[in-house]
Amino acid sequence: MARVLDVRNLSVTYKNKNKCVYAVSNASFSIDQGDSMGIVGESGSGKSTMAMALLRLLPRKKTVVEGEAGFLGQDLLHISDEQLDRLRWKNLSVVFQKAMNSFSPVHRIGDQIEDIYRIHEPNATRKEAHGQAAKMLALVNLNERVYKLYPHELSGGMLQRVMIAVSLLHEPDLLIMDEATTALDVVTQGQILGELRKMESELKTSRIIITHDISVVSSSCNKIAVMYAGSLLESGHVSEVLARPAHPYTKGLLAAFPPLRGQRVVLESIPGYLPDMAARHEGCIFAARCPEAMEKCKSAAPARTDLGNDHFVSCHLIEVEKQ
Amino acid sequence: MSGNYIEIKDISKFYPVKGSGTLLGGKGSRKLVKAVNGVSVGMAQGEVLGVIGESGCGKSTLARLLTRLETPTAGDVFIGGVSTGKMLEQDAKKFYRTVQIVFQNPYDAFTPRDTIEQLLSRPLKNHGICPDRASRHERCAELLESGNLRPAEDILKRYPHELSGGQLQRIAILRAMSLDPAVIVADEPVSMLDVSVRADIINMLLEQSASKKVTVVFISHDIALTRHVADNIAVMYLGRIVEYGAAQTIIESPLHPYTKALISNCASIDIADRVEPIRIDGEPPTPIDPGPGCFFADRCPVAEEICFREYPETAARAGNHRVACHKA
Amino acid sequence: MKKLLKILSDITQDRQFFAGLIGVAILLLLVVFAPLITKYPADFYGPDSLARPGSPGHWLGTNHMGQDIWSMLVYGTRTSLWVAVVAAFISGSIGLLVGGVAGFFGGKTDMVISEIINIFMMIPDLFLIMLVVALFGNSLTNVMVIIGLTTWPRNAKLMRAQTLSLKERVFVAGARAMGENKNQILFKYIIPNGMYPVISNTTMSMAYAVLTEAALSFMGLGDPNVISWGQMINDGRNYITHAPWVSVLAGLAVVFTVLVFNLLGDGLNHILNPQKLQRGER
Amino acid sequence: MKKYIVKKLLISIVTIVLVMTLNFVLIHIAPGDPTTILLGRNVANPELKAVLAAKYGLDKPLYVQYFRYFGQLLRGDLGDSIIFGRPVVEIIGEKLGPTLLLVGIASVVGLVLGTAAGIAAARKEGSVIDAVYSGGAYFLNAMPGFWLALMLIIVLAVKLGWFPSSGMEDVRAKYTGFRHVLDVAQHMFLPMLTLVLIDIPYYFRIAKSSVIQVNNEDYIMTYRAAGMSEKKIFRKYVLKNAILPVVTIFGITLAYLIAGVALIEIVFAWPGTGRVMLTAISQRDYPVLMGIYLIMSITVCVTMIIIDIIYAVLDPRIRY
Repeated sequence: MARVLDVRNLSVTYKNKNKCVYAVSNASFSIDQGDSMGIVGESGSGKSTMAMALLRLLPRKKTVVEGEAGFLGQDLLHISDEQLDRLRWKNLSVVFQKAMNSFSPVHRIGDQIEDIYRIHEPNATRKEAHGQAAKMLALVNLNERVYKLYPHELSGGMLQRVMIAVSLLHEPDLLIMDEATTALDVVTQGQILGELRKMESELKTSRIIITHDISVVSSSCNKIAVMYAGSLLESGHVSEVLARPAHPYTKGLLAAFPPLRGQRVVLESIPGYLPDMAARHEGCIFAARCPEAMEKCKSAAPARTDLGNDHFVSCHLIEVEKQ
Repeated sequence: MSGNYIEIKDISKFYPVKGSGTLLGGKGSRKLVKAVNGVSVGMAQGEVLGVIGESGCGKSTLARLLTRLETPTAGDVFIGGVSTGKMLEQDAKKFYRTVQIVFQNPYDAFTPRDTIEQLLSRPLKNHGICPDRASRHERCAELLESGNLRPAEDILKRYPHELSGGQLQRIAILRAMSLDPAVIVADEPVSMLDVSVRADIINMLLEQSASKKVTVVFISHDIALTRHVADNIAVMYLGRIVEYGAAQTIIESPLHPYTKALISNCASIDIADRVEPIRIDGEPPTPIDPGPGCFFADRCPVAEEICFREYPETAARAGNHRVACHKA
Repeated sequence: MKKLLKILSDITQDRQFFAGLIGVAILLLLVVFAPLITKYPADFYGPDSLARPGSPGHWLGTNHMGQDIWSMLVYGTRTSLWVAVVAAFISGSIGLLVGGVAGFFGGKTDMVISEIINIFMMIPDLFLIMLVVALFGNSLTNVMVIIGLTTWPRNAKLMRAQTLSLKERVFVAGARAMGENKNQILFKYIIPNGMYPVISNTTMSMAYAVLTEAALSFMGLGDPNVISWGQMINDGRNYITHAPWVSVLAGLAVVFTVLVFNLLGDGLNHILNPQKLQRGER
Repeated sequence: MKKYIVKKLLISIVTIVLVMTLNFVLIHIAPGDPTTILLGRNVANPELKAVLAAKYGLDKPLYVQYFRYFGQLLRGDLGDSIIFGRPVVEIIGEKLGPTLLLVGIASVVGLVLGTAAGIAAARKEGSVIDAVYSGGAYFLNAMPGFWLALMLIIVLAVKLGWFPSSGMEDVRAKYTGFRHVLDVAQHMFLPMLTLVLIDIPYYFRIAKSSVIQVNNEDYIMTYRAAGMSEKKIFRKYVLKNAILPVVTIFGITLAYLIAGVALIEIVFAWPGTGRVMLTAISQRDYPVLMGIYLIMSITVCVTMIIIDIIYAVLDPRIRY
């Protein structure tokens, strides 16, 4: 399978007059064609910042982005703006959380879709744009009647569907969804995730879903990456990571999540608080809250260890085990 | 069902639709939003009742009705056989001591100008629970200790913005508990908090209510979590309870087509547990003058002619399971 | 003590507020020490008329009646500040009350009151002020009261918005569920959390009052018994070609005072911004 | 849409009724009896008094007087001027033209310049341009219009002699045709400049903040992520969304400008309602003052309705 995205040592730092906030440090992961990866993390984990950095949508004056992000043979983080603009939406598109604000309120939806379509097809006729849009709207189970409407005439769920249809206009290689279904109701979310899975088999699109909800990942992705306080702690196939979590944080997260069926279990919280992101941390970022922390965890950062079958984890416990 | 400690009887809340009628109060044709539309359900003392449903189903209005933040258009709630409507007229403070609420957003639950001690003491003082300052201080410290908020003396001096969401929500629960209520309504109490701290809040709520035999109405859109905490679950759709029963039964063998769709669409973290979601078409309509048939009829995959004609009676099934559907 | 330090650091952090504060201090010093820092009483008609600034004894010159400009400016400060404070107090109080009632009771009361507020905002109030002052006589009291009575809508609008949003805040619902009554909620939660933006807006009303008073005096509707900057500008108009300093200096005094109040208002707005207190961000 | 406009019309009518009522109330609560107010202090002609009493029904109960007064206003009878002895409507009618000419042009120019400056400052937020524009707007906002007018006269008319300092035309020259238009334009420049300058800060402030706000909206982020050029994003999406709040304040700003124009007309001896007003004030000619107040309020109301309709066309969210 062809590799679509290969992120190496990505770091993002927010800078202002008084301090630096290390929002993402040294994150590495990769996505193959047809993969769907869920990046999970709690607030402050840096998951959205990472996505925005890959899309180069962070304010340039206030952020420093380091590392590499190989995408179809180019480095997303280092190509020129013009080169990047050629990739945007054609090969790489994004859906944000707030469906209600994803469209300009004073322009018709169809007008906005056409504008976005024409970015890469400047000579397209109105009919062509409309045709492609109708095709994508059908894919997300929407009547093409929405084409003539204004955003306020649609519900949040419908708008989010339109947004997904728009993101697929050029059948991109990679789609990033940043909490795109979080604000929706259970039924609407379930249906959109179902439609996405169906569609991916038709369009050969790879997908990254960024969410705080592991159940969204488990039901719609084949890979998962777990982030905590700016660090990517564990990644791998959903079936493997959720069944045999290697990192204590992943284990903790899973223990805090109630299962839908079967035996009721006792839920457990992870004690402690997020570390200060404005400080550099010598050891493992999770050490202060880790129930299995050792002396070493406080002084040295763990390396990314390959457990085979694309399962990676950054934890001293694993390193010890392997030796 | 008359053996229930708490009995919600046929409670309703209708609002006039904005912009219908005229400024001068036009006659007749005012449309009504029937946010809660004849809800009846009972709870035993110490029971946890889960209420689930999508946004707009009326579950939050129900919470506000139970705590009398809204006045019901019709119906009443009885606690230990006493009408809360009457209780409010006779001794309003007693009512507020009896029924307490925990809100969704802990960051906004306290006025930003007071310290935690001031915030916790105020209800103790208003309700005459601790008459003098020293006893209130002691009680506040005890409360924090009982909720694992340590060091209590230090936290008492803090302002709300200096604490984390999880700490604030625990304080909100403790404040509600400090009045010794019979019922606590928890309206999405953890949905704004991170997963890793949710468990503590839930466990604390359950422990505190169990030790004092407090009945809990747990309102949530998170179905897995509701199953985890609730003894019984009521499923709401457009202002009505469409299905009610033991938590396990509702999740594992639902009868109403809406409940079935809802649960099949609910993602699980267990990958072995992938269920094909049941499609229901359309968006949930608004509860403006619904009926006369079953409110779910136009989205229902199994609806028949009768479903559009009359609203189904609520029928009893095995155990305490009840469902309002012509086809179930 | 720690709190005090925090407040002090907040004040010096916001440059606009700090500048405004220094400006107000200067104005107040002028008002209090007026007799000490001027050589002549304001109503002293000296022998030198239209003396240039820098003339001996009159460092800012004199007007056509031989009055010392510096003395007039200093005593004019008294008039302006007095008008500003009283008018803004009236306008702020009415605004607080009307807006508070509209927001707190909501429903039809709110609908009617907010339409009334909108209507009053639409009417050109300067005409009404002039009409009333002309009818009722141009004493300083009338001027202050009528400015206060006509400029409340802006404050009312703000207070209404504040109350409406505060009413929806969780801690207000919580207080109700804790059994607190309407009065307790109004005085413990709504007013303390809602009044700061109104205070900062009232500071801006002071600027507006200064401008309006100047305009009235300019039109000959000021109180003839007090020194007013607007009156000075009007007097100077006739000598604008060869003695422009009379109008220029009086106008600069107006600009300075208005700027000071605007800076103070904007600064207060930053410092007391309720958003800062909302979610724990500092 | 229809409902929206009907509502706005109703509110305008209520506004005008309110202004009329205020006038009526003032006549009756002011010191002195109503005839004196309507006749002027110095005239004590019993015949005239009787005529007035009959006209306004001053011997009848108050509510009858109110409705009579109302009826007269509706018929366009604003009473007679005390000093000129002519109907107020006539006097104001003659002078309204120059005033509206001045206000009309100035408010549009102010809108365009203020908004343009606001947008420019917002697009370069934090730059030198932003600082200069914002600081300038802040100072202009603190200046009394009539004083600013005097300062412009001192510099541009007296010192530099570029423009005439007063009047609307060169009376001696008696120009006709295009030369006349040019002459009026030259006379109009300074008063207009003053009005534009005091108008600018309002539009500047709101335009700047709304552009900054729209720039941070999610949909703008979407277009950036889609690779749309900044030029296109700005021209098509930012501009239309950011202009809406500017349109809404046009009415209120106009009310402010109409109040301010009287003083500026006085400074420049512009033959508009301002000078009538000054005379009316000094002679206590109340019918004229009330007439000006009423007519200016009506002017603002009519403009507001036009603005509301324009707004409804621009913003699809209004069309229910």
